[in-house]
Amino acid sequence: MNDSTASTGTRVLGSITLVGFAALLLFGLVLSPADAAQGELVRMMYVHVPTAFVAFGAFTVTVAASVAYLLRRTEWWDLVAHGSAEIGAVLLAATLVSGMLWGRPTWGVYWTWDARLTTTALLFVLVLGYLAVRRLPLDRDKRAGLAAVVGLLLLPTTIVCHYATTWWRTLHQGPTIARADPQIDGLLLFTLVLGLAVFALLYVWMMVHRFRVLYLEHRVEDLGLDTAIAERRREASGALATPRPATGPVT
Amino acid sequence: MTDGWGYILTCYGLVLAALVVIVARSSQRGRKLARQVPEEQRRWM
Amino acid sequence: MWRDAALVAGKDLRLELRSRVAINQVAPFALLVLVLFAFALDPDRGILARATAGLYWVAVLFSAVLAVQRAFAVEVADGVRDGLRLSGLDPAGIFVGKVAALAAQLLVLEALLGLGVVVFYDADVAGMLLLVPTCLAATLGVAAAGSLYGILSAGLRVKETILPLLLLPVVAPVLVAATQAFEAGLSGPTSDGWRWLGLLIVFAAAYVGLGLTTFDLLLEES
Amino acid sequence: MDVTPRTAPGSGVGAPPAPSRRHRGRRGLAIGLVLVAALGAVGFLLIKQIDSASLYYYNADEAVAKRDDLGDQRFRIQGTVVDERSAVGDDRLAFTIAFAGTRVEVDHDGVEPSALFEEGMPVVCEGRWSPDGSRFVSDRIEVKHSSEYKAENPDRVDPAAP
Repeated sequence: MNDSTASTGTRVLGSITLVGFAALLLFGLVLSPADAAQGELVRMMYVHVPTAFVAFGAFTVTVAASVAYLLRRTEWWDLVAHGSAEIGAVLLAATLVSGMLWGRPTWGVYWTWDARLTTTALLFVLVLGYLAVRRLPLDRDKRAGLAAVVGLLLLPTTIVCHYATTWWRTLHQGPTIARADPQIDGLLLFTLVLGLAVFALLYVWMMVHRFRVLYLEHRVEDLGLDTAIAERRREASGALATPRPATGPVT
Repeated sequence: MTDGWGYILTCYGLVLAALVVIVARSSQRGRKLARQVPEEQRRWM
Repeated sequence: MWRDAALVAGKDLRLELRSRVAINQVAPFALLVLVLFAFALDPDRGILARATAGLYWVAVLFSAVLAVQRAFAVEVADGVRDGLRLSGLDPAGIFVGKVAALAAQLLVLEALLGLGVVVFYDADVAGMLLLVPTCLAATLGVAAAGSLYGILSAGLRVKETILPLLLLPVVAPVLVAATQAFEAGLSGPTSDGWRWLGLLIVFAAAYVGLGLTTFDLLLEES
Repeated sequence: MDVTPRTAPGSGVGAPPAPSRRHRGRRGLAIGLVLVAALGAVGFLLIKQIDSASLYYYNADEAVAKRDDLGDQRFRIQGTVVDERSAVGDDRLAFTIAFAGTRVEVDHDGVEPSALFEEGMPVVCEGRWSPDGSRFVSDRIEVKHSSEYKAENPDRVDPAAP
């Protein structure tokens, strides 16, 4: 009956996420006040910061799943690593776009090569490389193993990227809420936390769906292989049945 | 005060549009694949 | 392990001495890159002088990708890799051997490119004390990372495109650190240069360590 | 190729690797992980140490202290705008930045980078010392934003409302 990757659980989760996005738009674009220094531009932070956080989280999941895959060699971990990296790449792209659109009116430039921006670009390229490995025309187990090894590299880069503003002098400002005394006013903080929650929900929801899509891809591959094998066997038995009936014991 | 609404709406618009496109494409692909796989292998139903 | 390493390195270097692919193809390519940069940036002499360190290392990295591809194409032909795997050689030894051979070729290449930079870009190599260890550490790092990704991508049908995509982002820190160290060595105060050299050494140590411990896995995986 | 029919369509997700190989891989991986962790720690310490070398910018006081070393090199300088004078001529700005009590006069070849450029904002200017070392000649300004966010003062917004 149900010809999609949805289930009751994901429908509920998806509905909550949708409502969350409506709330985020309401708070982010209307209810939350403008910032004293940067004015309305602060509204882009409610997209930029949550996507960055969740993307970092997604890559951490990919690394953990890669390690688990190398230890256990199960399809489940392979699919988790793959799906998480895909969603992380999308979110990191959103981080880059929103950051550039914020940077132009605030800093005066779309892009600059400070430590945070450089490591983010590097991380993005690494993920693209990882996803390229995922598309290699290879035996599935082999590809999974390769991808798991390549995926491990996301960890140091993610960590360096996350701490870049603390370790080095950057144009990018330092952490705002991940510190002991958040320097941010009430409603702005609330909207930011709301954004984090909404994007985290989106991640979980997309993750479940991506996992199922990837799982189905594998099953369809298997089915294709099964049919191909069955056809070859039919061909073989059809063509060879008369001249050489006993194929087994002879060779 | 700065009026950056052009930037803000572009930012929100781009990000949301990208998310919608990706979710739509993914679910479409899911539907297409799901029809090819026997039901007993889709355990989440 | 060391005997295995010497065996593999000796084999690779002998192959190179006889086929001369690196000398006849990779080195001219590297020089060509240098010359092309000079064509592109010539109108403003100042830019060329300021960017010398960066252009030098970009040329080195591009050539390194070619060298890595060559080093592992050798192993794939005629199923040599399977022979290597079954030969009973210590995987860590194979790794060290490949890295050593690759590093030796790259060092020759870098010396050549250094000459090219002095001739074409009018660079002033004053701080040899910093430049030489920088070259050594950076080369070791690039060779180790290159060997790891070389074995990963060797034998894939799309290795020509996947190797640069995977390898270049990974060695980007080498490009940054080596360029900074070179700039310090060529002109400015050298106190900063030594710190960048430290980063290069850490990078090289990390990739050599990673290769020593995981090369058996990679050899079987690919 | 293995052409033996599979018993169940779903069970053929790659045969499990031979136990001996699996065991070896796991041991190698464990060693690898430990090594990566140790190297990560060393790397972390080094990065902490190296931070002053990888400068995106010099603060105004450091740039003044290193004026002789820097010569006519290009670098970035950071400070808070303390004295914003109006544009001098077309496309030129002159202003003063300060950091830790040291003031530097800046000549900028260009217009204001963004509307946030005003007194009290920290900025990063890219350029070099003028030949006599008295001024900083810049051709690119980036407004550095702090990590503090405050709601706009309602009193300032209210007058627009009825």
